[in-house]
Amino acid sequence: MIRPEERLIGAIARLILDPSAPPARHIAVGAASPIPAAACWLVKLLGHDVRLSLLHQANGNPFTEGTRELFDLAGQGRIDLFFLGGGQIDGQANLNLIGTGAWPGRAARFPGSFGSAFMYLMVPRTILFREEHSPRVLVPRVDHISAPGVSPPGVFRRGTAQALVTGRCVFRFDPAAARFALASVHPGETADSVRAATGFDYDAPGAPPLTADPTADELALLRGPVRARMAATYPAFCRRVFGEDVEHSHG
Amino acid sequence: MIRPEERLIGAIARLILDPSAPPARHIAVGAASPIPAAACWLVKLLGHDVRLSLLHQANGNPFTEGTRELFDLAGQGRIDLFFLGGGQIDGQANLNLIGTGAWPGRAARFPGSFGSAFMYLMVPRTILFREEHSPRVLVPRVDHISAPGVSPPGVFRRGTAQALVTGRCVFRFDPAAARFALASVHPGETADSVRAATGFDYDAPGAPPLTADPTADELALLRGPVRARMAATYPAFCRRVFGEDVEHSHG
Amino acid sequence: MPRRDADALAARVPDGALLAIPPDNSLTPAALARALVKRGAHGLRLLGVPVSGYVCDLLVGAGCVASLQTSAASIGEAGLAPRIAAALAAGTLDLIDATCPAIHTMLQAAEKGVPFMPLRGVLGSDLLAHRPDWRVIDNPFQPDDPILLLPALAPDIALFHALCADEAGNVYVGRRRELATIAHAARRSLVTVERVVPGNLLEDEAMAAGTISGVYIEAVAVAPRGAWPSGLLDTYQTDTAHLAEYAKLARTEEGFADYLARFVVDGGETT
Amino acid sequence: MPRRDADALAARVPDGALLAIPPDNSLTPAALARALVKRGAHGLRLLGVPVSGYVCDLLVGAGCVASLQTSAASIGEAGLAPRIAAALAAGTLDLIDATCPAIHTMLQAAEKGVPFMPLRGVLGSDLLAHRPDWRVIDNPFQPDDPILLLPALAPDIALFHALCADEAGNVYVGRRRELATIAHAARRSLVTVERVVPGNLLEDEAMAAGTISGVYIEAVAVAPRGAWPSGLLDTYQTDTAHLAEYAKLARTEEGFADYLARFVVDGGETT
Repeated sequence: MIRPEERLIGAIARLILDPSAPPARHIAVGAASPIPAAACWLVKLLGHDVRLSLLHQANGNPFTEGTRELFDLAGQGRIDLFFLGGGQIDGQANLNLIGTGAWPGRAARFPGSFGSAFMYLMVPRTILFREEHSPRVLVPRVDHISAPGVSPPGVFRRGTAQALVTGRCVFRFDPAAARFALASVHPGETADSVRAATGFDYDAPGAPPLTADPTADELALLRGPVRARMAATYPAFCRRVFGEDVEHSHG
Repeated sequence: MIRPEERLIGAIARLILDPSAPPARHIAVGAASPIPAAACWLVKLLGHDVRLSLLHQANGNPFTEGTRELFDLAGQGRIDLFFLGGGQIDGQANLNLIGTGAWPGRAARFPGSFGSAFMYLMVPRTILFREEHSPRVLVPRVDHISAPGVSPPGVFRRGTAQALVTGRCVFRFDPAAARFALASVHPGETADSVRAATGFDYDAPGAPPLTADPTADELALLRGPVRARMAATYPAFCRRVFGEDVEHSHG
Repeated sequence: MPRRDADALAARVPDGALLAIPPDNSLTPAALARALVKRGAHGLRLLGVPVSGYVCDLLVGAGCVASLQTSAASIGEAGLAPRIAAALAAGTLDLIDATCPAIHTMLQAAEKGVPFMPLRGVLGSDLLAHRPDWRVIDNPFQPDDPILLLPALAPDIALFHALCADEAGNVYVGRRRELATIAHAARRSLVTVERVVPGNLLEDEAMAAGTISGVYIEAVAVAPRGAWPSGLLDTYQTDTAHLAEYAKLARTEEGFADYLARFVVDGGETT
Repeated sequence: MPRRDADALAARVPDGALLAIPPDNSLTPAALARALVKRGAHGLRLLGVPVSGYVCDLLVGAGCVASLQTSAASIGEAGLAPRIAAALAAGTLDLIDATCPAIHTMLQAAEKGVPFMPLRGVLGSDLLAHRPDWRVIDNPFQPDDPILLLPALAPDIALFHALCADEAGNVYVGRRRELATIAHAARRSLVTVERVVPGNLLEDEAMAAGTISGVYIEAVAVAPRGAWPSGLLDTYQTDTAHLAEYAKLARTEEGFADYLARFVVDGGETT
């Protein structure tokens, strides 16, 4: 049986490897992001030459100047791909990590912007990830913009969202149109069910394909070596998604 | 017998301790400055509560970010006193470390500005020191200004030269008048001999006093504990000025 | 060096001071925060560098805090910071939103002694409308290139917990070099440590790189397990069970009062 | 990691490249400089960070250098840098004067990915008239406060000598953390080391603080005593006698040719 999280991991890994996107030689992953982190490990363990900088991982913290070094790396153009989410995400790929209602989130407060207002503009590719796919999260217009989906000409910006991966589907983002298009739906979903769960408008040309399952090789990597590398940082996630640990390798 | 260098060290130590000047709790000394460094050690070993940051000393480098940390400390306002010299020094206390003739020193090249263009403005007190006292060095107007002696109103500046110590005398500097005044002459010099050796004009109210000799206590400190702390960084200087080493303490 | 405890350091923190606080995963001053609660500190202005966790939530919950500038607040995997959220909803906390590299940049400007520093990105974020102290200018080196300028921010006091201090007043933070920037930028730094070691760490080539010079440190106190419930480098791990318990209790005012009684007022600095 | 020598690194330095060079007292790339002379490098643009010594003087003397940006040039206690002075007098070197913190600041701007950074001081110095790339603006945060802006400067290649490298390509510079800024700012870094050690220094909490991540390092080569005649932390002391001999020989073209023949072309990387 393939767990939904494993399918999301596989879908993100395929987006990372998308040959039409700028190369991802160095990927950074923020804190509390087990699914994107697992996708990165999967890509690396599939044999691709990629450097991973995983924030807050329990072992092998790659930095000596804390998160400032991450942001400086991005400023230098040395991070090719990052992941972001949002308490709200709208149809122009604007992200809201501030909250709803009057500033700074009088109705509902989200955690805060983290580095999103910087990273979203400085990194050539961002993969948006939010498991909850509901009209509450995917809104026509975010209450507050933590980080803008697109920027007017003249604003220094290296890239935008490449795609948005949710618990129901994969959207691709077209920065020129500032608009999402449905790329695939996960098993159990349809074009209609996704439309009903999405608060923003988007393109859906033709019948969407199903999001591909991870291959048997990918699943074996996920449940073995990927899990081994993630267990110290995300023990609860690893138990829940990959089941009881059957091997103890950690290299 | 008191060596001329010992007298210069004593004179600088008295300027450091001048109660009318802003307090010198943290003094930095640049490279290749054995006489200012010895004066600082003397002040410290006399029991004054002063922190010394000595660049390029062989032992106990105080920095982990090289000279950038020194300049940042000065920027923060954490360095109270610094020492500068110059290939040329003029009557307005302008310093030339660039050279003579057409820029950047076609006639004679000096070493370069080092951090003088920054430190001279950022530190509340600078003691200028140049052993050679001649019309060649002390000029009416420097060929090129590495660091200006005074600044117009509106330019952020924390301090100016407090004094200029040479092999012949001590000048005090009046920043409001942008002018030196003769404060004392070393033994063997007179008001006239200093005037003849000085290329710039300066005030000389009345007959100048003799620069005071170091006390017996000060000499004992210089030749013992001060020497011990400087020997690793300035071995040739210590041998030349303080004579053969008679103790080997180094604490 | 005189031996002090965290309470003695807390006594040096005046009400109303602007305090720089590193987050849960970076030598956070947990013992110092508990000491501030015990001394009844009031009107503190906190700066999360660059985000906030247990320490800031605890101080806010205990009524010590007037304002919090931060880029995000959460108790790690345990979710949103409950007392910060409650104070925000109650209107008792002035929350000043930033974004992580902006906080680093404002501190770097203070470290360098310059009045401002630029930062790329951020343009188009609603943060700008709520930060009248941030300015967008035209890049003087290139036409038609708007860029954000951030003012220098010098905290009154940096608080953090380090591995050890030496007899010269230097403190060892190891790979957590970002603490050096905070200490450089702040006017004063108060530091708890696990222990004091003899000698001078800056004269030890094996230790110097991870050492912050005593020139930046006003006072040091010994507080064993002083980062707890956060972890400390490879010395001890984060107590995730305790943080989860905190996050759960702090969801209600009663639960938070219970937490204070059990772990702060009655001494809970070691476990 | 493939084993390379300094010559292999020198082969990766294209003629005309802008090279960041730390000075004599800070992990200077002396073996690499000799390798560049041997390979007949040409048209190099050197950046002394922030000052210059033996390495830059050697490269200038050997005709490898078109321009040198630096805040000062000297062979330590041995006095002025003789070949730089000779090239300046002969009009064969474009000398671009700076002041130490300006060079640090231009590199910090590149490290941060911003187009410029401000610096206090410098106003009133004649340096400004000779640096058309430096600008004085009015502080946007405070009227009537002129302040210098410096452009970001990203060297093509940083060259330095470190204590050791590990199997992951990280290099250890110990307390000489200023090398990290240079490596961050440069597009590529080529590093000689005394030796290669097993494992990953960044995963060792005792070593991480003095380690520069391999993310910044393009290639490493083993060059024992590769900083010589400069010293290396507490590993070996500066060879002041050799530097004095160099400074004396380099006063004349004949003496410098003699030096090259004895210590560079014929191999003089260890002594």
